[in-house]
Amino acid sequence: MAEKKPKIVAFCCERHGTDAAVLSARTGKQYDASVRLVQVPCTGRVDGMHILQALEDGADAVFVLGCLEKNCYYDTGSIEGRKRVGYVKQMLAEVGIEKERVEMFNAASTNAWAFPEAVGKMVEVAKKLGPIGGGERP
Amino acid sequence: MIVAKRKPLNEIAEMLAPYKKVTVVGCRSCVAICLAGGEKEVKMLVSALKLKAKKDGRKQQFEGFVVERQCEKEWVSEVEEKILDSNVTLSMACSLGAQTIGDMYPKHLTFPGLNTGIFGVPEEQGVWSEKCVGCGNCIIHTTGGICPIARCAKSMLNGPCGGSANRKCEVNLEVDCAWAAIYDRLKLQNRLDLIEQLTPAKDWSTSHAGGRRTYVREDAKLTPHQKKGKGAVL
Amino acid sequence: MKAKVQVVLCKCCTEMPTLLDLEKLAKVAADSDNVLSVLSVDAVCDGRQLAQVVNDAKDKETDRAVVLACHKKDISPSLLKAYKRAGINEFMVELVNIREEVVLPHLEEPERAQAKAESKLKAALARARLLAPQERQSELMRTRNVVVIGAGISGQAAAREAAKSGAHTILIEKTGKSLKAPGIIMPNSTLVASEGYGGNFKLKIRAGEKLEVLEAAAVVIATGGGWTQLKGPLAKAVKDAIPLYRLHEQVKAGTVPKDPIVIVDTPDPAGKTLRVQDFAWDDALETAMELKKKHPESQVWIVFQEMRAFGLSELAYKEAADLGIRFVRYDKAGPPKVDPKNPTSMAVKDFSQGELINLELGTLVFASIPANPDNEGIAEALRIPMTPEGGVRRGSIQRWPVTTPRPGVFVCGSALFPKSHEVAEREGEAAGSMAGQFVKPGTIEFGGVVAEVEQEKCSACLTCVRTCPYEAPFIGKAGKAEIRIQGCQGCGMCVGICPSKAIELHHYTDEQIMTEARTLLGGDF
Amino acid sequence: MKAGSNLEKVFDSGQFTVTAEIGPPQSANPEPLTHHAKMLRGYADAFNLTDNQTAVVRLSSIASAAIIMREGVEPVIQMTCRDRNRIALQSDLFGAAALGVKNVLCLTGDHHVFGNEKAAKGVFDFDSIVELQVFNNLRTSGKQLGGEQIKDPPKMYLGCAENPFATPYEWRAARLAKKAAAGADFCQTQAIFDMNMFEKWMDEVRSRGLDKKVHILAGVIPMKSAGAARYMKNKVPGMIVPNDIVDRMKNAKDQKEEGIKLCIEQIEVLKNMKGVHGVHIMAVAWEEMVPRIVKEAGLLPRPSFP
Repeated sequence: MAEKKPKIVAFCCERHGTDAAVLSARTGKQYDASVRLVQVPCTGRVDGMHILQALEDGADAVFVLGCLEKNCYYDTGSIEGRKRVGYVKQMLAEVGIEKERVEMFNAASTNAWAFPEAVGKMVEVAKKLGPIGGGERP
Repeated sequence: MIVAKRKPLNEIAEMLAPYKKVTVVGCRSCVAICLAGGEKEVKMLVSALKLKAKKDGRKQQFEGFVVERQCEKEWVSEVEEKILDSNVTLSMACSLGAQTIGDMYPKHLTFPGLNTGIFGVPEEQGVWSEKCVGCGNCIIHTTGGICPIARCAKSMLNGPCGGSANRKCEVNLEVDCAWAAIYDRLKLQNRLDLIEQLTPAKDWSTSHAGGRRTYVREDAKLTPHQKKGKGAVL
Repeated sequence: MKAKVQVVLCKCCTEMPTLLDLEKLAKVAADSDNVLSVLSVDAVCDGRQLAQVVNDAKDKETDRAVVLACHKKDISPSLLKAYKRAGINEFMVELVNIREEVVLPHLEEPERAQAKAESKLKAALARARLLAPQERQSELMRTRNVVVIGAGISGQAAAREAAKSGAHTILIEKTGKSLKAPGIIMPNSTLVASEGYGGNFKLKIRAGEKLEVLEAAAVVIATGGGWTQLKGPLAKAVKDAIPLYRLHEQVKAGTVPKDPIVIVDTPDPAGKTLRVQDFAWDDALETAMELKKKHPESQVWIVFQEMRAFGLSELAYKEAADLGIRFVRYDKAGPPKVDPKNPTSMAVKDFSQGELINLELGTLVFASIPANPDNEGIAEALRIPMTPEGGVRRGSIQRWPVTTPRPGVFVCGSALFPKSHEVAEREGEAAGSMAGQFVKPGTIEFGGVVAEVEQEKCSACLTCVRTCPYEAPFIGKAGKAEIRIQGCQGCGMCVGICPSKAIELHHYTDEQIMTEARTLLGGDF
Repeated sequence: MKAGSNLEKVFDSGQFTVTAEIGPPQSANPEPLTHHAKMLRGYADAFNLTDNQTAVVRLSSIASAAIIMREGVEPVIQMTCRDRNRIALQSDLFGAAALGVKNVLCLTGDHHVFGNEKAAKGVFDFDSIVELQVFNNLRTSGKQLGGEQIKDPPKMYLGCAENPFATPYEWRAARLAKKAAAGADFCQTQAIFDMNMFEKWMDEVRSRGLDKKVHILAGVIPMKSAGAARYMKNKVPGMIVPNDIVDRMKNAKDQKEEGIKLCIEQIEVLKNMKGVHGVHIMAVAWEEMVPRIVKEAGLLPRPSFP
């Protein structure tokens, strides 16, 4: 049987987040294909509901990548994003699901390492923890 | 909702008698719905106070305004000029509204026009009854969805006292005995075993007994970085 | 109405044909619902091929497109324009960055890359089915006024530069001092309130005794530093200490300050808010050298924790040392101290030598410029944020360093944080230039990705009003939130936080975002 | 022995127990207490000292207990949850035990709207069942509610009250079960006039085996007049007085005498009722009748233990 492939969702802001991901590819960085990048205009657009729904839909881990907090394109968007992620983590902890399945990262568009590093961390988490509830993947 | 009722007109008139210019501020929220401090009540009160001043031979000016929610600064600031332009503001909101105005303009006098009573529900048109006392630790899943802390005069936790007659409360024979209601509800739900279990002493520290309470949702709070203008941390 | 989708596969990315099975990808597209046309082109950014693509869209009467190509920012302008000509709204084109999200990062895993590309295509199709056309709108600016607040060095520079773009400049100056600058100068005036948005502001200005309302297309904040405020233990101990600019005036006027002259960075050396940029070191070095050149006999000390001079000004360190100016560096463990009972001497621990030095104080000068206390009122009037130090906070560097988070409001000079004369002037020019460019078109463009409130669901809780950095949401006449779309930047923060889920962001609806994520999760790779 | 009180000993000996009530005065004068103690000594096994009954301010029950103990009479102090929070209740229990009190009756308490301080702030930190749990835990494990371990915990014989005539009737025996589980050693019932209804309740009590866990003292009240009967029927919540009893009082030539007679008859019935271990005579403001009732009901002499 083939090794189970983790499923990671990355909500990336259209500004620094996506730009950092694009730059990493342009500079030849390779990362695990498991990541599913979903663009949002700003991490402040991310709703805790999106993250939880992604976990429900089979994601093993979800991360949100936004601008650096002090240099957010939408001024305070990545702060909002961080707070949303924080609340989801708290909820997960309350229902006994590992909160490290959800993470917030920040990057500048020039940080070519940021996206692959985030993917690497989350893949590691997903591999360590396996699917939520331990069930077979659909 | 928060249920309040207007103070007796005489009491209000007496409170306001020494002041020339009175701004009455109502609220469109809970107190409007419980017919205590909405636009209509404010207008009627202003008329009544004008009549009373006329009858008593006092030269007073009354002007009424209503804001969306008096417990929030943003709404209150809509009538800021009117408040500061008066000698006293009569708040026709619950005490939360009156205290918000007071905290915003500490030099200015703000008096309560309502008596704030209960967290209640409208049982029928014109009737509100208390169903919660905000103890901060809800247990109604164990009592058939009926709160004995609020609905029993003695906040009994282990069933009705010996004064329950005809399923009414000994303190007020108009009011249903909370525990009789709980018994019926649990019987209906086939969960009577719940009231046979001993309920231990309640931890009141989550209630007002534990001191003034503040609830914080960290993820909703604006960080200093997110604040603007004067609100920004200096 | 049923969606009619055109799928375009761009072969441009060199690795793509070797890594991915394009035919298979095209088949996946062709087999999907709503797809009327699948087209493979060598390079979608090539004009002729693009023409072929839009002609195909016209022929097949498609109403939307999914384009698998590269980064949006690289191809979208020409692509969207072409589609627009074909009658397809720009928001009906779903771009998939197959190059940088699939091909380049997964070169070593062709099988997974193929599966991921197919999944990406399916997700884009799913999203495309949910797209709706959005219209951009524009509004005429009622005026081309650029209002500059503060007529100091940076403010005058801003007015000069803005005027070059044809803006009418109005300088609001707090004092009554006479000035030379293009446009109107309003002395003894302050900004007290504002309404509107970038392009069409209404400013309430107190001019002397009168309150005036001024229309403005853009605002430049050039309030400068808080020149008169010196707070901290050193200022308290040495009553006759002076700020740097006062020393500069004395040197210019030929007055000889009392020897020895000690220039220290801040009156509060052990304070928490010390930042390198808070000191006008260029000016301090220049003034010290000018003094030393005029009066070689005078003793000049510069006491600092960290020093940074801009660009070539760094050469001044050596020049100053050669002139005999002495430098003492300290750290927070050994900050300079003055005993208030003996204000003629300062003790400081030399960080590099480790020894305690006692400096005689003839004249004590502070190089720091405190934040201008007026900033608070200005920030309140324009509803913009401030720094913890009391400066105006600038917007994201991606929007340029002289912007504030509010579009149409620019900032320069020591209003941000203390600057030297020269830097302040350059920044003033930059801000003035940006303001000039901002008002030049005479119209404001907005719409597209903007938020909209579903009023039946709104409970007027004010959460959006408080959260939006742009003052776009407000409570309208109906007592419900509304979005002033001229101010809406399309970030969606209000949408993400609305407790009643009463706000939706066009082009990034919950359904669109979650459908995309769900479809991607459905793929096996 | 849980507390070693006289009451406990009488119960344990299996004899039919008699308790009565002494109402503390509405004053600071201990005289009435001393007077009643002297008068009633030897006619009952222990005497209840009410705790501001019907929320009327009276001399405190613990102080009253100390006073009657000087006369060689055993007290049962009533402690309601109306006026004291858990700090005061536990503290007063220590105090009572230190004074030598060995019986305590745990009550939630009449609501203060019935009393002479209607504007009071009721406490109700506990209800009687919580109070029983806390006191029981104190005597058995020496643990205070807050968790603190107490060195010399109060050893008390714990009583409770139950009203078979309050609604919901069908749940009243279950409530006694809760009290038994909470640690009650004995139970005083509300005054009984409707013997059929009481019998029904006792059926349920017996079927649950509660009479084996808790000593049941059936409550009786000698009535002074037909007016008193009507008052109790109509005005006292949770009291049921059947019409035939009201009529019997009304038609009697000497209503006082009829009241005493009725009370004695009731005791006779109760004496023979299975599971009833004694009577509690509540001669409110008519304490002087207690010796006669006890004597005529054939309950003398009261047992004594060396």
